[in-house]
Amino acid sequence: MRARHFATGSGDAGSDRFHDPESLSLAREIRYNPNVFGGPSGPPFPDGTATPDPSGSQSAVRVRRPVPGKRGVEAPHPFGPPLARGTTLIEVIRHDIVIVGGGAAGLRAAIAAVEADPDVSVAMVSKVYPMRSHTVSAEGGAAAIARDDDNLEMHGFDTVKGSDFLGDQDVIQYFVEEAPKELTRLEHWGCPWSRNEDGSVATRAFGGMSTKRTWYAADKVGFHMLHTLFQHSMRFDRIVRYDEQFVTRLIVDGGAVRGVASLDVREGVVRLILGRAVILATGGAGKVFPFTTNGAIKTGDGMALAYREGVSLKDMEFVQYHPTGLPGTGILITEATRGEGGHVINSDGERFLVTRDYGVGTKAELGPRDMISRAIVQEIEAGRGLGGPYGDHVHLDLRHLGAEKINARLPMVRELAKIYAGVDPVHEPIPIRPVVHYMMGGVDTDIEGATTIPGLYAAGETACVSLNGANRLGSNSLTECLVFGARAAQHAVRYAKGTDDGSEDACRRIGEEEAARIAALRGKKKGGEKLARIRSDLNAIMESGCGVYREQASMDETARTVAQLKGRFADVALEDESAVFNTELTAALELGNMLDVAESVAVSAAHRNESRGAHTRKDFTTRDDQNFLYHTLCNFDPTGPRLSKKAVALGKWEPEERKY
Amino acid sequence: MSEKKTFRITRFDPDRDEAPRTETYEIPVDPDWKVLDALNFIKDEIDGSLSHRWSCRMAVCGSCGMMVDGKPTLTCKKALSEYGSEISVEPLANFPVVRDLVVELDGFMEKFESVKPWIIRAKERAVEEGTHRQSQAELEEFKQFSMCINCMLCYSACPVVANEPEFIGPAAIALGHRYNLDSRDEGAHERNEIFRGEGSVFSCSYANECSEVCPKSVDPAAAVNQAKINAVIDWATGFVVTRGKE
Amino acid sequence: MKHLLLRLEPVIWLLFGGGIMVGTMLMTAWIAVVGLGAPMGLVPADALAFERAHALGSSLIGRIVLAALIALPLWKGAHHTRHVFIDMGGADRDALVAPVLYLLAIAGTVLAIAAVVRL
Amino acid sequence: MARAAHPDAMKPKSPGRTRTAPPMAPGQFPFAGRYRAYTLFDWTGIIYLLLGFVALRVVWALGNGEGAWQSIQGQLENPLYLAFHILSLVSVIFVGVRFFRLFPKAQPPRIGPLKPPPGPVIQAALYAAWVGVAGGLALVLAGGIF
Ligand SMILES: Cc1cc2nc3c(=O)[nH]c(=O)nc-3n(C[C@H](O)[C@H](O)[C@H](O)COP(=O)(O)OP(=O)(O)OC[C@H]3O[C@@H](n4cnc5c(N)ncnc54)[C@H](O)[C@@H]3O)c2cc1C
Ligand code: SF4
Ligand code: F3S
Ligand code: FES
Repeated sequence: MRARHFATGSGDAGSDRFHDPESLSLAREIRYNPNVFGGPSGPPFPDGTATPDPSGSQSAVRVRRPVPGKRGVEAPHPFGPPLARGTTLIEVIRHDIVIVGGGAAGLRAAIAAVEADPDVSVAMVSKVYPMRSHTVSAEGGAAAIARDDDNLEMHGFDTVKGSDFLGDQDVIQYFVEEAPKELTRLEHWGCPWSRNEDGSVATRAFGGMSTKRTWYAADKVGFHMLHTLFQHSMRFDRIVRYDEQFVTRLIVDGGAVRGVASLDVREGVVRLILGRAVILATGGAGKVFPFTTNGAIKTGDGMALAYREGVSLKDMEFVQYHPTGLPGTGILITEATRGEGGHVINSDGERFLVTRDYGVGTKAELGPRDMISRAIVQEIEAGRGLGGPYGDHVHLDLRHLGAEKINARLPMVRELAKIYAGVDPVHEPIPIRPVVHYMMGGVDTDIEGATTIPGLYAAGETACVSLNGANRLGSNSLTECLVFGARAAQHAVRYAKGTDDGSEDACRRIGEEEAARIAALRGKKKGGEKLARIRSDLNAIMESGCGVYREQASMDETARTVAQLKGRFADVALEDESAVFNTELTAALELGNMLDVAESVAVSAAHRNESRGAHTRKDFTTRDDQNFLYHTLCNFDPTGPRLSKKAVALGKWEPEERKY
Repeated sequence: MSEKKTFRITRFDPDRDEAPRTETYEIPVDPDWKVLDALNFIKDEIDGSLSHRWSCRMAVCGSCGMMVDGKPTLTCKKALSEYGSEISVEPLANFPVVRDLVVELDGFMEKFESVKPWIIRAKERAVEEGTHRQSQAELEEFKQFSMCINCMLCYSACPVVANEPEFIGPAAIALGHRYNLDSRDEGAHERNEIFRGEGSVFSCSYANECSEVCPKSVDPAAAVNQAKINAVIDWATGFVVTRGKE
Repeated sequence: MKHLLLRLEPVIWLLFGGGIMVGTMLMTAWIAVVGLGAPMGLVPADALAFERAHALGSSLIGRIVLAALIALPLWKGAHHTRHVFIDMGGADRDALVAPVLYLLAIAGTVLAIAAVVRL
Repeated sequence: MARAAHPDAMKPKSPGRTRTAPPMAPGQFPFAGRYRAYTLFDWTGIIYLLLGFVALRVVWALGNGEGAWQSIQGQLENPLYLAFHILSLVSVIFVGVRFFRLFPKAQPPRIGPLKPPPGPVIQAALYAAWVGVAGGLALVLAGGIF
């Protein structure tokens, strides 16, 4: 079951394969320790932990062949013995496939890669331990048809319509077909899906879905999916984890991607993790906004990495606002609350989604997110909201569901509401307001997850394969991570088999450049502006220009301000000089990424003169298929982002008015 | 933001400090803050070199565990108002300290992996065969033990972990036990052998502190002690039934 | 030694569990009557007179109860005392301490059986 | 958290390449606050050991004949023995109460086809058994029956 037989191999077979472009390498690992700035080694600590091994930093090249396998359980540490502190080192580690990100998409990709070929060697690089990835916080469910009254056609159409006809229909077709298989796999791997009476997997209703097709495990779906994937991935020796490694740059040389440069957060060194294909699965970028359901790690790193290497970011103007976030913290109250029958009410206790015309028709609370978010904002602007210390809000009322149903189906919602809003949904309504939730846009990929750089793939929230178009339907994205994570990996394995390793010298040069850049950034005292200040200014300007409702002037203003912020960021002052676990440094790197992403959001938005899906303009209130039925591509340019268009793949379903 | 509180925070930078030291910060606090908000305030506004882990700020990613006033605590879950005007924040007990409030996780990950936390079946089920049937009752049997967010508070509270480096420890045993109880799994015997091996479940002396501090009500103490009984039953049946070695 | 200990762990644990459960129940009565009641004169004097005591003890049930009453608490005692050592930071000497304690319990068990056999 | 934990506590098999500070034991461990009950629970082990051997002495004396029996009865009146037995009684009751509280949740949800009864029922049964066994034995010993 596990690829044990590689663990002991010590022959030279691997090095022969090294230059053989046809075959996959067998977990080859090359380490270079140029010992650029060899420093004095620190005194050994009283407990003797990690006594520096000066000899470790002397040898120039070390080739290690053992499968880095089980992270020190049976095999040596993938990074080898301790190194002298103060050494700035560049190590080169080689795998076949490098996956950046350990969320649902990254883990599924890793598993799919070893499933596609058990010999392939996969590096799983993540800036946090995979079980901390923000997939963990997804609550409501994952969509795939499961019931007899459902079919692919319906799921497909719901998704197309939800996307406001901006989703690519070939992608959607593939997605709905694969979705049930992927969720079934997850069931086989141990995901504790909630069950019907007869023991089959239960499904619940979700916004914009025409029937119950959202699989759930109470209201901790992302948590269970992530842990199931993570634990399942541990079966495979060929998946080597590099935890708390912050990828700071893609290594692109000779027209193809060759791997990544990554900062070892623990050690403070920059390392090259090379592979023939790289899959970005770094999640979304909600942290660009002040008020978001996203966790601290969702800073759009993957988008920025690809963007800076010349890959387009697609449809960045579409930022999903989730209607029900807790004021103050932005913590999400899942859509499943409405799926289970919760009501949204205003200060008069009126179910305005039913009583007033907000375009959701009979779907009422189960309308799509963009519409409900807009309805809430309009209610508040009409003076029918409730005031509070964190701004105006409306109420989500679950009281009529009763304690029993809430405890069985929505235990986490109850816990979150109690802890973070101080209300018990069994007895009181929950204060809610729209909150930034999800980036429909992302790294432009084709249906294979491939980008325009050979060997570079993207999947999950960081990618824009054009499943979600202008508005994602709730519960489609977890499934998307699985479906397209797997597909990207399968393609990447095929690609890796047919390509070569490229020039290691060139990669090393880029790595050294990157190491120098990061060394210069660390503890950089000059300038004077605090990191947190720039970040909060960025957040504020994004909210004012790219909120639920948008206008030309404020969007232009946002784009300008973000450009200025980039200038200010070049002058940021950092005080932490330590190499070890320097979270100020990582925060600075993240802010750099956020600025790039923010700029592309603002610029892309300012050019779409229509209202479509989540992109709602006060000055252009209707959808304009004549002029804007296209994907926006945004490309990096030192002088400012450049925009271009990409056609939408239409098919069976012709664009029509989106009315529920 | 009128109230002020004093934080005594453990600092340790292996590049400079011989040993951990304590630094004191007095900051204005908001009545709605959790402990984590105060740490983030200190990091953003006062001392950018303070290092701690956090991400989800909604008690589900498990990264923000620390000792607050000497007790293992999920800092994004615990309200500041529950503490007095002086609060001590230290890195999780029982773990080597990497830096400031950041502890070494790899030891935990090794234990975590050692219990084979995945579905083991004699024959893998094909996707075409569809999902397993699992009754709600069968789901209930292991559900609770699958709620662990790997925050490691239980390891910080457990007296046996403090003294026996080999002990697999509460969360990892709970995880293995979760798979043993899953009606879809057939690997209980394999895991029971691990449970009886080095760092065995019997090292636990039922201090129950793990369950006291668990922020997700996983009740790892129950899991560990149930695992003991199952490990004994499995051991005893070994004399009666001969099992084919894989 | 460590290996052997590991292999015996299930047996030890069962005896320990028995010690807590059965030992505690039996001992409650034993202490109340033999340890405190009789010496303090709270129990009728003839209750523990030699003939009656011997007759009770030498019955089959009596022998079993007495043997359990002595031996099981020893196992709970040995196992928990081992944990006391570990809690005090003695885990590294466990391979030394544990055998001594369990040998004590084994010796006590053998003697307990001898004691009831020769009644 | 003044006390150090085992220096290898939670240390990975191959430590990371930076110097780490040694692990500290949890605050209050082992004698104070929230660890007190647990520590006492373990320390009763010493009392149980002694208790077992004292009982062994008594039963052994019973086997030695009437003289030895009288003599041991006399010795048990010694205040030291009395104090020990009072301490033992407290310990035994403490162990019982703590253990019977923790016992129900240590039952696996299912052993083969068998399902244990709900926690409170197990606990009630344990207490009933305790009262029954201890009470019954005490009555027998004290001459109430037989
Ligand atoms: C609160 C909330 C609730 C949600 N609920 C639902 C729901 O009910 N249904 C649904 O379908 N979807 C839901 N979503 C959306 C869904 O959870 C996400 O779209 C999905 O989890 C994204 O997964 P991912 O794998 O792409 O990224 P993530 O899970 O965010 O993982 C990103 C990974 O990339 C790594 N990484 C990032 N940057 C770097 C770097 N520079 N170097 C190295 N590694 C890096 C991170 O460490 C992490 O491991 C929800 C989202 C949120 C925030
Ligand atoms: S069992 Fe509880 S305390 Fe332990 S790691 Fe899991 S969630 Fe945290
Ligand atoms: S605290 Fe430790 S001793 Fe056992 S019951 Fe929990 S694992
Ligand atoms: S920050 Fe995620 S658990 Fe606290």
